[in-house]
Amino acid sequence: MNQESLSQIFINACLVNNFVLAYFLGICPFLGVSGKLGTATKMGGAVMFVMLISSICAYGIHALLVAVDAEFLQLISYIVVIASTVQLVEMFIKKMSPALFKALGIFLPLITTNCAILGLALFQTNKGYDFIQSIVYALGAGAGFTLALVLIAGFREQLEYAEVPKVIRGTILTLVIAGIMSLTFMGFSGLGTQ
Amino acid sequence: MIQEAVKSSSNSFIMLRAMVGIGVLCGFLIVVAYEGTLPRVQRLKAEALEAAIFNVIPGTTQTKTFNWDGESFTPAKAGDSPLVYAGFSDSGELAGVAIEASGQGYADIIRILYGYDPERQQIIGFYVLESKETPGLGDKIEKDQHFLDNFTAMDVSLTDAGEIANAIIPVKSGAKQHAWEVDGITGATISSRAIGNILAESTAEWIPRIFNHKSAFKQGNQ
Amino acid sequence: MSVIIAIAVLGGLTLLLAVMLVIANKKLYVYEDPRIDVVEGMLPHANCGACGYPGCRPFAEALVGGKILPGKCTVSSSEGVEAIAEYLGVAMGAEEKQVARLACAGGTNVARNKAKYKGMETCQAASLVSGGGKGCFWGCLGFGDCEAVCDFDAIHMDEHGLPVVDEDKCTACGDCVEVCPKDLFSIQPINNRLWVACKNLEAGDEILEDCQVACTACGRCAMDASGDLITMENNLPVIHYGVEELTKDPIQRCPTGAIVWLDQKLGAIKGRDSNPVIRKSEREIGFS
Amino acid sequence: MSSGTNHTEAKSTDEFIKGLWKENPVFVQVLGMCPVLAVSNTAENALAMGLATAFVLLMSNTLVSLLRNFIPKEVRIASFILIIATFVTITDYAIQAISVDLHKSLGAFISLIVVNCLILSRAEAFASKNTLGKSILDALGMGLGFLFALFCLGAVREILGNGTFFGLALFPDTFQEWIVMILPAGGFFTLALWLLIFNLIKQRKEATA
Amino acid sequence: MSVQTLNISTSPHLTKGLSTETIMFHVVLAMLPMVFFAIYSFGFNAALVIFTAVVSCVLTEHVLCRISKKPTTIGDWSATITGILLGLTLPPIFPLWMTFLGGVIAIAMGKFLFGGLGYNAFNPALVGRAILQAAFPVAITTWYGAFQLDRFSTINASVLAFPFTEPIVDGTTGATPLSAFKFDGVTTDATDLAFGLVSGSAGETSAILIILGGLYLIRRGFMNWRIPMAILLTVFVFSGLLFWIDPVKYPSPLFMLLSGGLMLGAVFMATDMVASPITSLGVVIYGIIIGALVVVIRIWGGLPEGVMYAILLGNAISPHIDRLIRYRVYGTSKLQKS
Amino acid sequence: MINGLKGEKNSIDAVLTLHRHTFRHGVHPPENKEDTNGLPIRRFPFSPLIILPVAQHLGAPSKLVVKEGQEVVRGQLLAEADGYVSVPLHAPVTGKIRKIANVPTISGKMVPGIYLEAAPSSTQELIEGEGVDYHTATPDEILAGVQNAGIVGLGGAAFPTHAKLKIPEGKHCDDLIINGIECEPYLTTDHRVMLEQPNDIFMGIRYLLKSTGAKRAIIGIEANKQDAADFLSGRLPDDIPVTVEVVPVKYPQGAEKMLITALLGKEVPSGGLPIDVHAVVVNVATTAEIGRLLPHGRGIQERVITITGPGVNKKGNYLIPIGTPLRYALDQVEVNGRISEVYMGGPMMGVAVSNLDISIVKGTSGIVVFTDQEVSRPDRIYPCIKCGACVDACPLSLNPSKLGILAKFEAYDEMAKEYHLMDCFECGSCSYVCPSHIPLVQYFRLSKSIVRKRKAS
Repeated sequence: MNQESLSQIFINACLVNNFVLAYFLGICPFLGVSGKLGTATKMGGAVMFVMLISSICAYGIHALLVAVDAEFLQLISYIVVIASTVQLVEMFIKKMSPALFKALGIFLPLITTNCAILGLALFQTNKGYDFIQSIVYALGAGAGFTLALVLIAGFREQLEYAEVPKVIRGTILTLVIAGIMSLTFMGFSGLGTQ
Repeated sequence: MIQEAVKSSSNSFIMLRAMVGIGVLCGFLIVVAYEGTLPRVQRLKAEALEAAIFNVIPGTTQTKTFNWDGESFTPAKAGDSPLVYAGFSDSGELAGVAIEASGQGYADIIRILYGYDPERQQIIGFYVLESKETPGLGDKIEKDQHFLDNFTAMDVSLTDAGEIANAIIPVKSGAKQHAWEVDGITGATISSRAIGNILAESTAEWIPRIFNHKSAFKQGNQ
Repeated sequence: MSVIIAIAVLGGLTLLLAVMLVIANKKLYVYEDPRIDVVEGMLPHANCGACGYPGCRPFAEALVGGKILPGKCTVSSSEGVEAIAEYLGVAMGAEEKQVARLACAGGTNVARNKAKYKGMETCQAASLVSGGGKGCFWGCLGFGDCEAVCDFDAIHMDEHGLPVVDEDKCTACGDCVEVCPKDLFSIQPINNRLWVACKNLEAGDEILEDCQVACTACGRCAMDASGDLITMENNLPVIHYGVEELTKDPIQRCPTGAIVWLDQKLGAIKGRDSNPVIRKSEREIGFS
Repeated sequence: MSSGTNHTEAKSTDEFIKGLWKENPVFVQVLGMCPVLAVSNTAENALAMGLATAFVLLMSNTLVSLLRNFIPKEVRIASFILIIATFVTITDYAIQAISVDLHKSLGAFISLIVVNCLILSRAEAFASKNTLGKSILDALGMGLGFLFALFCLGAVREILGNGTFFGLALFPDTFQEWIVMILPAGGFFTLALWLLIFNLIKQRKEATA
Repeated sequence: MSVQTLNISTSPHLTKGLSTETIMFHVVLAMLPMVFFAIYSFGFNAALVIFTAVVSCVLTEHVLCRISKKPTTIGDWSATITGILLGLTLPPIFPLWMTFLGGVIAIAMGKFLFGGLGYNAFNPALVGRAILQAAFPVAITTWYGAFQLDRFSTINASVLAFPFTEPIVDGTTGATPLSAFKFDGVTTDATDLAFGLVSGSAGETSAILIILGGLYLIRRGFMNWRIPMAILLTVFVFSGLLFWIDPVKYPSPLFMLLSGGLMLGAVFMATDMVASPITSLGVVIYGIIIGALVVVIRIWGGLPEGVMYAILLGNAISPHIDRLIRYRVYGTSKLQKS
Repeated sequence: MINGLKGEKNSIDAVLTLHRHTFRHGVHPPENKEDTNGLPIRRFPFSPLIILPVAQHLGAPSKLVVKEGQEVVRGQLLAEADGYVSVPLHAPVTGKIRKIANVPTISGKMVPGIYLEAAPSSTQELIEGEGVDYHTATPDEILAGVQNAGIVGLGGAAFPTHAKLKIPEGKHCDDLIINGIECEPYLTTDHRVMLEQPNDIFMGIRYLLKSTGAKRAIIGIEANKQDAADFLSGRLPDDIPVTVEVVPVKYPQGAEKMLITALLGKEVPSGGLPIDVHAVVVNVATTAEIGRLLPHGRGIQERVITITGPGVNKKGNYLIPIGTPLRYALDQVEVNGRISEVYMGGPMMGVAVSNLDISIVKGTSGIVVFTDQEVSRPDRIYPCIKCGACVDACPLSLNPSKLGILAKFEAYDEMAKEYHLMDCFECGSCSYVCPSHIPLVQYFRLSKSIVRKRKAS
């Protein structure tokens, strides 16, 4: 059992231990999709949604595995369930909104291999969160991911039109900005200890 | 159209076959790996825990795990929680009780283990099980000898009413005057305070309980 | 025991998911012609837009849809076009190689600037400021917008500030045509080697003060050309390609060298009667 | 005939070499960033993580290549993930059995090897289309390339951030550690630095070529 | 007849005659009193730190321009400003080698990587300081008491620490008013704060000189007064509200305003034109966000001071503010899009 | 109903923004008008050779009705209007047509035109035509009269005035605004016209009121021409509803949209015309010309321009025949030293001249001459530091800073779509205030031309 209050869980997941900037989870989509603000927001939304789903899935599966005493299957069951759920969602979007599918392009399947999703599932189990706590944790982590993505996308969109040295353009610049943002988010550490 | 339909139905079968086949194969492989490593993993884990307990209760050579069922301490069975660990000396004397506690640190939750000697009514040892505090700063709570010295003889004696006489309080570096104060670390004020707060909270809950039932541990060893 | 549990759990899970995926695969499947991917893979990925489509993928879609012939891709090698045509089973629709041609010869050594332009150093910007200050309103401004816009490294500015097109590299994408504010570029079949390198609509020898190689509309080329090959329109000769076979005759008596023969190796060849241009340095800016 | 075998041999070494340098998964393809950044704070962690990843990559590439004709296209991703997850679980237990401390310091990132894009992308892009031998070579090359990259990061971060290399002190006691290097931000900066070095080398090569 | 040459160029043919260089130079001027006061109160130590910061910034800028084969841009004073600001935000006995490193980082990473002046997404000086803070957390929180007697006769050993070695502090160190409050609940007298009779970063101590410098720039029209105004008002109102709720637990708003780097940050750092929004409403929102973050971090966060982080976060948000807050274009209704 | 609501909203807007009698933003360039604003209008000598481009207006070029070698009398029709958006051209001098050929223009382009040799001994008497009596004429007859007189906007735009006065079907005009702002530095043309031709102005207003059906006329004058405002206020005729309003000095208040906002508190919708807010704006010199020419049925053959600037010795306001070559005009006013820049129009929006062989046309409101010493164009361009000076200067509240950066990186479509590029009328306020000396106006002019080109193709 974990005693953390819901607000503390949310602030922790969103700001203090931001999944991208402090835990390095979900870096691939973070580097790939943060170029345009519109895509970043959509991606953020998609990740948050998938996080919520996988958090719920993980909670259920964990309960199941504990019941049959097969906790050693935790990782493989999590990833399989999450991956298939995401694939379902992907097919659904492709069918329902080809425009959205095109915008997110190849990154929808990449959500499957987004460490943030699996990381969330593993962490919530490790921390022993109950159902409500898990959901708040997923929302916080998703919000934090979106926040980081959107903030960086703002910069990258602005820096499209800047005299950035050619070798630095793209990934390197994004990494540097992410580093500075990561330092900046350190300002939030300790929130809630006082 | 018809051709396509036929093709996809056979496809479905292949898909099912492949997925289930791989699933079964994987399950088998995992179980083999799990069963194969389990004894050693458990032994290593137990050793690590034991080492931690030895660390916080000086003079311990063997340990026993107890479970608080709400009224009394009983030897723990698998799956029980919360747990405390009793340490016994060579001669079978109760050397102390190790208690786990956790709380919000600077970066994330800090999990600690501390040793309590019911006879002397003191905290006699302290060990950080898990922390993500800033390296070089916050992680001094694990390494800083001056800080660790706080916990070699920290007063947690009880009043007659069964409450802790002087709650543990963190003070700033160098200002420690009483045995129940936690002297902070320069530059890592937050982390060291967090430890003080975690201890204060945990001791208030556990120390009276353990003190009042200390006989249970002694009996438990028999 | 745990072996059985594990196999049961995983087998069950995978079975469940496989069933879900099978159903989803049927219900939610979106068809896309696989040939589009294949054709796109065969295209050069220059995304230059010369074919009239915004990029290679839309062009591939159009190809598969039968809306256009593969020969419209000017960047592909002929083998590439053939391969696509073969794959799709259509005619090639191949065309004669085309290149961009510049209708001006007024480099800094022969053409004069009347005023000194100050500001953004692009032709497009300069042309908006009193035409750019060049003595000949129609002439090349020489800031090299065409050089900058060319994706194929086919245009380079020479020492007199005139763009030179590399016929081998040019894909006739038309970017230079679009970017030139003086409309000096046009896309021409490579064998149209008889060429009027001037757009000055004025007549008479006065214009030579502004540019020594301008067309003075004397009309000799039209006289010397066989048949109706060349006619004079708006004080400029117009060559009607395809009417007659092209020869070097019309260029011979041109006094300024405004009409030239473009040799693949030697570049522009002037007629024997044209005044030679000796000057190498830039002409002084200004007017009397 | 003999020239033919020579030819294939040359190709096989290519599969191996490309992962190390030309198509280095981290520096060129920018794949699998999460563990690269997260567990590269010491050289030791980096090495362990790199080995674990390389092992999973090798095993999963092998199995995927073996099963490539058995798996239909529609469920290939799901199947690959299953296979990868299996080997990750195995690796996880193996590391636990080797050292609890190491397992603790690598944390959840062992489990997260499952979602390392590198492994999935090799399974999908290479192993599912190539023979066993080639897949193994590819996995070895890519795995070592990944290991190399992780090690590059880990070494820089540990030396600057802690003043040590594989836990051995390199400098006198008075050395001032650059703590930022072992913080998350340092991971970003170090990776950026290595990428910059790689790009500059590439640029120079292109310029001379 | 002589040849006559006319120049042609695009309209307008008049300019106001103000240049970026002038603006930057006046910012330097406005900061000079703070520099002198820093030297006066902290002695040679502060002089060395500020001087090193400036030299390293200017040198880095020059070298980077050379490397990228562009004309040097040190003449526009922007590197000097970054250097002075960096120096002013460091403790007066900060080791020189770290200061130098900070200057290099500020210019190379905070400015050059982003494309140089005009494109820096963050305030370069703060980028430098943030990295220094993360790299050397102990050194950057080792404060030196103001007005020590030997400040003009000796140089603290910490300042002269050999490159890459740990600084050794001798003499008295002091706690900043903010950390004194946060960790020990001790408040400092407002007059002391206003006149700078306390310890802290070299340039942040004297609120009055900072305000005077700001007023000078505002008077000349080289600074957007709305930014410091919005930040300071927000801090005042927000912390005033908290103080009103519980005066024991929360510090007084005056203390919040005058202590720490708030004044320096609000007046000279948050006002970095490049990294702040462009419209009047935008900068007000920007200021309010920064002000609120300062209070949140100072009161509920783990750190005693949060101005640096608040401004960096403000910088991060400003592209979004510019996207959302725009002037209504003449002849369009507010709702109309594009 | 909807219109009423909209009007109300606009006036609420005006109250809220507290900008009554002026517009948002704008700049204050040095005025430099004192050299010529006290000098009365003087007649300029006739140039021996008059060079007349046939098209001196926006719209369809006029059609020539004379031949080479033909003798013409001052005021005689040379070219007739070809279509509705077109005006005729009249002979500015009595003389002989030497040749009909291309003539150079300010844009650098060569256009069809007439070389007219002035007869040296001629009395240069004007021929009289059939006048338009404003008492009896219908609005359409007045418009025809305006067109026949060849009148275009003399403020610089050279748009045929009758086409502007024509109220489109379904719209109506409430306010007639006479634009006496003249916000361009150096120019004093309108100022002098207001001081010296009050009767022509009021007569012009009579014609305009009748043709547009406006309920009132407002003469808008900037505070730096208080004498003209007082002068006109003292002579307001009783028979027409006309008032004089003085507005604070600010550039570019002379722009139609800005003036409407300043006087009426309304905003012309983006992409719309003044008539969309029930107003018509006519330049004061154009008004005077209508009042001068229409009663006599004459065509426009001369106009008032200010020739000034540091390079000119005999600065002044001159009544100059249209078609006078620039070279002749500059010789007459004795330009000193080496001139380096000559602008047609004022220094804020005027066009730099590349060739002295061009001539003064109907749309030329002034000539400003700079010498080497005066032109201190900053040679160094700094990157945009987002100081926001341009944002606070742009009268349209555009974001020139962002537009400039986008233009630099050739993101033209984004400029047009997201940042209202096409609304920009190139007043130059942004470039004027930019401390980084970024050629913003040039960027925008180029971007606009490219966007237009892309739209067309």
